[in-house]
Amino acid sequence: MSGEVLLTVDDIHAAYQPGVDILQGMSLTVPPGGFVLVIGPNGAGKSTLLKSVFGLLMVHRGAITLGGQSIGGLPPHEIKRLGVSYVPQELNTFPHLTIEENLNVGGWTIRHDKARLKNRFERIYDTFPALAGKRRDKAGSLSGGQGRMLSVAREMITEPRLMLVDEPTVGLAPNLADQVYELLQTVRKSTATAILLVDQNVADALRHTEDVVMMNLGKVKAAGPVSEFGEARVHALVQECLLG
Amino acid sequence: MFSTELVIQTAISGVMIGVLYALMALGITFIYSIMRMVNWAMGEFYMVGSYLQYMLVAWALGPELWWLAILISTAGVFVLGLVVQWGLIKPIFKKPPELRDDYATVVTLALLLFLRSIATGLAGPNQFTPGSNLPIVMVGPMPLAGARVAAFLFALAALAIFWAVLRYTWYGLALRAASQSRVGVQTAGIDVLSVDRVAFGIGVALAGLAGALLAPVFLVFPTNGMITTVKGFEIVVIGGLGSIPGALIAGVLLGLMESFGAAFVDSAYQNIYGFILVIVILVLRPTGLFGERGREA
Amino acid sequence: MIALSSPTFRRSAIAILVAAVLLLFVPLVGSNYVVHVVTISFYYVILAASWNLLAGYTGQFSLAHHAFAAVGAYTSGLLGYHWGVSAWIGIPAGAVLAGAMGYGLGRLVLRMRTIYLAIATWAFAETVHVYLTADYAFTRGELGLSVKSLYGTLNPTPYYFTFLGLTVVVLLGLRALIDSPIGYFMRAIKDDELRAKSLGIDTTRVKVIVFSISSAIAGLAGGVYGHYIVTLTPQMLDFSEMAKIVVMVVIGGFGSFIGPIVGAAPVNIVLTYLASYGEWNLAFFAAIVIVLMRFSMEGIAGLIAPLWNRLWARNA
Amino acid sequence: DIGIGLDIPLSAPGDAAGGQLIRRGAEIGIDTVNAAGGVLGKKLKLFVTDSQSTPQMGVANYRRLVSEDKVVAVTGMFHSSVAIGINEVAKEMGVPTLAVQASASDITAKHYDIAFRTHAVDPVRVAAWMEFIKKKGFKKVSILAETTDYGIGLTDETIAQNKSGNFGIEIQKITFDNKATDFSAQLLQVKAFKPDLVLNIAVGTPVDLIMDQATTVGLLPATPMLISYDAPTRPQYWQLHAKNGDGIYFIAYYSPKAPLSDIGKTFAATYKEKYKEDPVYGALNGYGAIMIIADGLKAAGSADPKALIKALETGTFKSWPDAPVTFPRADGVYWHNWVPPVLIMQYTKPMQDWKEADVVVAYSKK
Amino acid sequence: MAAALEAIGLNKRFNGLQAANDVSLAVEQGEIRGLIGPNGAGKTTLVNLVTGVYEADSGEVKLAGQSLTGCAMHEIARRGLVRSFQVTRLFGSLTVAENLRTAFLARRPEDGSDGEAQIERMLDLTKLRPLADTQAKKLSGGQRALLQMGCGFMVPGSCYVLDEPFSGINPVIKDAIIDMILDVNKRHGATFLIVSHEMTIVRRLCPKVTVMMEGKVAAHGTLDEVARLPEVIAGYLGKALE
Ligand SMILES: Nc1ncnc2c1ncn2[C@@H]1O[C@H](COP(=O)(O)OP(=O)(O)OP(=O)(O)O)[C@@H](O)[C@H]1O
Ligand SMILES: Nc1ncnc2c1ncn2[C@@H]1O[C@H](COP(=O)(O)OP(=O)(O)OP(=O)(O)O)[C@@H](O)[C@H]1O
Ligand SMILES: [Mg+2]
Ligand SMILES: [Mg+2]
Repeated sequence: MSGEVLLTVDDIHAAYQPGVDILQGMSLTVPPGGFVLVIGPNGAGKSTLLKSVFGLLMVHRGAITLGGQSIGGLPPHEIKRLGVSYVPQELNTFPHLTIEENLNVGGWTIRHDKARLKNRFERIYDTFPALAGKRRDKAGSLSGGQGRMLSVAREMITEPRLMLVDEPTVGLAPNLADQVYELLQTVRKSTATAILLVDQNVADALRHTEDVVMMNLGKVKAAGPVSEFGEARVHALVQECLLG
Repeated sequence: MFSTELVIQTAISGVMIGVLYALMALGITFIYSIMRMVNWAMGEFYMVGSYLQYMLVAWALGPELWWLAILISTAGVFVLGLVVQWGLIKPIFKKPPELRDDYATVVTLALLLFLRSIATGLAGPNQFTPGSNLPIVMVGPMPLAGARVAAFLFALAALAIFWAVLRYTWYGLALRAASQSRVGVQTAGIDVLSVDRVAFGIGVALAGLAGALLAPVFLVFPTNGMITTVKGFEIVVIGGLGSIPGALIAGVLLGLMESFGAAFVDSAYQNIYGFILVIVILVLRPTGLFGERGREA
Repeated sequence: MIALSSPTFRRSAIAILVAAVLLLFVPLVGSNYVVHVVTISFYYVILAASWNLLAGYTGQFSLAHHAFAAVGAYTSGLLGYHWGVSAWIGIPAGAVLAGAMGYGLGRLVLRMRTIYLAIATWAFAETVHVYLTADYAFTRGELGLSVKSLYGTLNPTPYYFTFLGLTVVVLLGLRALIDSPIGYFMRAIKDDELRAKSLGIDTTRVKVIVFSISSAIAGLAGGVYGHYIVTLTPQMLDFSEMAKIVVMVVIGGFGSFIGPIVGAAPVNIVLTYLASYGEWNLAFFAAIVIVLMRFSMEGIAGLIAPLWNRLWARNA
Repeated sequence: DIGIGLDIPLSAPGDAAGGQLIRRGAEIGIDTVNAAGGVLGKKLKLFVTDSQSTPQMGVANYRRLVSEDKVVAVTGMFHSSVAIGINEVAKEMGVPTLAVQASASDITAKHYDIAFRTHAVDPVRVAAWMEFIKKKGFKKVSILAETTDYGIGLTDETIAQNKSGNFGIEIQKITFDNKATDFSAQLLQVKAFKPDLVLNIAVGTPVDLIMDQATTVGLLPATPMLISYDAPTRPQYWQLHAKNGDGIYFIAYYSPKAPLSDIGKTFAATYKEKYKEDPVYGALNGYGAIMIIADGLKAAGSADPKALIKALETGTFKSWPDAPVTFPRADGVYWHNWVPPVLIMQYTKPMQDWKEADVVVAYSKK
Repeated sequence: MAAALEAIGLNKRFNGLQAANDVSLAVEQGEIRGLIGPNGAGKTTLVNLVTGVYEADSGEVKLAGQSLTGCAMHEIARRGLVRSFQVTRLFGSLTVAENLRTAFLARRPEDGSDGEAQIERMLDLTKLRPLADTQAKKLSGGQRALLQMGCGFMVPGSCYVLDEPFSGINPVIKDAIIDMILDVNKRHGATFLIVSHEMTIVRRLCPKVTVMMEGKVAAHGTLDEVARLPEVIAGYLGKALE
């Protein structure tokens, strides 16, 4: 990699409650427009990593920089304005708002640019026809998979510089899962969005990524380009983690 | 005894009072839906609103400018709300969510005692009235105090504006979204703490508005917010949390129930009619008439 | 039984009994007034602990608990006043009636949640309140129902021991209940009722049982209290009584066993002592509450939990 | 020092306004006695507690005043239920109580040794307004009463005296919850009844709300209204009723038109100086209670409660009215009960000073 | 012999949307049946109808030949029907061990056991032992799913209805769970109805699958049979299975 980086996470320590560090010296970098996949056993701290980068969790040691600017300690809404989107692992919809209103909230930071917003809406509806058909329905009535779609779609509206995506295909039908990966690729290519993806659907995710970071116990266990991570090696690494 | 005139008069009186109660209910439901906490001190913000109104009218503006006093009182309560939110409520939202409810309950209960006590300590336990120069108005066969009619119209206007803002503005959308998922609005780039602040401010300002409007009608004294708050809570649950039309309809329903009960059954039990309505409606519809229900699994 | 052999039960039982033994000496050293205040504190400990069972453990945030205490007190009081029934029959009768009404109310609010349940139960309490006030001829209304004292004297000492014993029994009983399967089901229901049902828990039954038990305990405490305070007024149903219970439990630690115990007594004592400061007393009280909550959101229990755990860690 | 307890409502749900007036009077009483050298060679000290109108608090306060502050008497009591509750404990603890403004019969009707009172009981007040009704020739009377011991007690007594005294008045009785704020429905019914007089038997805010709303529905000023206690003499009356306060009848116990005793006069002057307004009944009676206790102590010659009780029962005392005060072991409700004169007064001009109000009836118990 | 779990003509409407449209299906005793279909096809709705979360507009559900109509959720569970939720549901303020214990107590078997042995076994299997005393709300997404599964297997049931039980779980532990399902199936003869979007797992576990589309049962057969159907490829798989 030629030195140019978008996101740097440098030796961060983060905790939900004081004294119990979940991230214990985690580091990684994401190049502009890059695609980095984070894998690891359950509870390794992958989601915690994304939350820390997005400012939802207090990082008490280490540094996080985005395009050279330190973002450690900024509140989420400011990080969002700097062009970072976050798709959490849990469903992230507003159950009593309609699909359209949900997407509108997603477009909050660009709400004053009506033309852009409209254009983005059209693209989203093209990609997810299931949502288009239900745009006046409450999000709370969606099926599990439809809700997932909405969570991902909402964060794509702003076409951010960096998307933090936590297990986006959980519960999606195979055709849609494929589409989501392709969509991430499309977003990435068309707007040069870098992607930091956390996924347990390792086999599929590996097909789309460029770099891989394997985490365990809040630290990097192995990292490198995707070519070094065959399915057999991943399996062996996880096995190793689980055995302690 | 059951003359049509009395029936019409009773109905008018019920509707009038119901709409005013609805204003209070709106403040409660608004804060609850955004912050998921019950503000038990709502009635004390009503009380503060009424004191401000009294002071402005009696000492500064005079009875002609009552409407200006109302606007200023409401703004004053809004500011007080911001301060309270900043000092007492905000710290909760930086802590794990499961403790919020309990903390908020106790802190607002304490705030209730505190504000009441302060009012008694500073202004004494006596009643005051800002007075009103508005003439008595005949609505059909029913003579109504001008201040009450003005309060009714103000309340309707406030309800309408409030509804329109929530429905048609971006900020309203953010408020509604924040009421459903706090992480959700954060990922969208909305400053959730500022939403809280505004929501709390607006919520208590609605109570303050009710207090200012009703100051000449129900007088000004340290515990004057109590009854209106009681009605407000009843309406919130009858109408369903988070529903503005629900609050209006439930308010009118409650007003009618009480005034007919008092007029034609027994006025000693006036306050029970509302409670019975609450229990009956909730047994039939556990989330109120217009309460929102999502899928469960 | 899981309950009686569990370490949590054993530890709590030891602590309760040790505290009770120490408290036996209060009447020897305290004035009439001090003994009285501690006696009343026991009453509130019982109310707070039984409400905590309902709200803190089962998630039924009822605002009618003070009403059940009043039902207990008035039942026995009215039986005695109108028909000369002895307190020794009246008090159990009050507890049973409170339990039965708790059962009914529990059924009524079965499907309600959060604030809906809170307001519905509170509406129930207010209904009882207005009734007791308005049916003046039967209940003596605000003038107050005069009740015979339990021991023919109002010297607080015998009442002190009665309430101390009652408190110990109630707390041990609650602890056993919490450590039993029903205790697990209660907490499960509070967290996620649908999930509890899907596991095969009869949530209706559990909720109604808890409602009845906690109401009966409140009724029992109210009954004894009535025969000590001897003048019953509808003020017992004033919302401030309920607010007091809520504040006691939350300050102590909502949903923790120790919470109501460490919350109720201090709150009652502080409130009683502040009463001589007139109109400012509640402002002081409120300020104390707010500062305390800012300091520890888990209440007093949150502050002492580490000590408690260390105590047993060392002895284990 | 010799301690005297003052148990009054100072915060909700009690009538804090009522409590406050009593307190002002009592404090001046203590100062007066101490300025004159105290009693038995000692100074008096006032211990004030807040009953919040609940017997529970009142009783706790009493226990504290007696067992910790060692007071020789407890006075103040404003709410009847508090006074009744306290008397039960006082009966055992032995320190006498002197109720200042609690009117329920039970307080003295139980004939407890320790129970004293200086307030007009229900039958006396009702007798006063029955005389008034007769004098005015009213035939139809609407009673608007709150559903408390106070409201119902007076209502029932009125109905009873109407019958027993063969007044032949047609009475409409409407009761309301004392927490109500909207009386439109009740007042419409009253209006439909077309009464000659409306009896406003409420305490605190409802008194004023009823007046205002009665004006709106057109009952006032055409139909006379009688307020059942001396609320209109409180300082804020004209602030609240600048427009509809004229013509109102009310019960009072004191008017400068009736003579004050010498100590009453000193008090009135001190009060006026201190609070920039004239004293009203609550303050006068609070003051009187302290003076009576002080004199009782002097007569007893000791600070022993038993001796004090004996002295109160047998002595004749001075209070604010120009009439002797005694607490004989009389029959029924008059046991240990001194009844101040009852006046029915009327404002005859807007913003009239209550001292100038007309005394329509001056009733003294025979 | 009656089918272990049988749905007969189930219908369910949500304001204007027919989420279940005359759905019938029968799972034989000891069978492991897959249930697949596009998002929003009505799979979860069917699960909810079967387990009593929703009441059907019409139709009937039978468990081992006995009708469940009018049965409360907990009664259905006590008859041995165990379910999991697609969006994991746990008792957040209870610890991991307490969650397992509650699941055990809810359907405590008659043999008087206290469940501690089962809890130990389940902690090992799910690799949650280090978190045994951690409150469930503090678990990661995958840990939650694991714990929910673990609770389901605390007391053997006769019929398991699992709604996407593998989502978010690490592939290595997935294997362990698959083994457990097969084990329970073999040893207790338990019946399974498993909703999943992961075809590799469906292939390993389920000899037969049912495909739902737009609220209706669209196809039925082995995975390879249904995966060849053009409407399944177009509406669900996106491409033919390799
Ligand atoms: N809110 C919380 N409070 C305390 N601890 C938490 C909280 N959320 C997660 N943890 C702990 O932090 C650790 C890492 O959790 P995290 O969610 O980051 O895992 P993950 O790698 O995303 O796992 P998964 O693949 O299961 O989603 C876990 O051991 C978990 O128990
Ligand atoms: N409670 C409800 N209210 C309104 N609509 C509902 C409700 N439950 C389900 N639906 C609708 O019914 C349809 C079927 O939903 P269901 O959850 O059964 O789908 P599913 O097959 O489980 O999908 P997925 O694979 O995405 O979980 C969806 O369109 C959904 O929006
Ligand atoms: Mg995760
Ligand atoms: Mg589903």
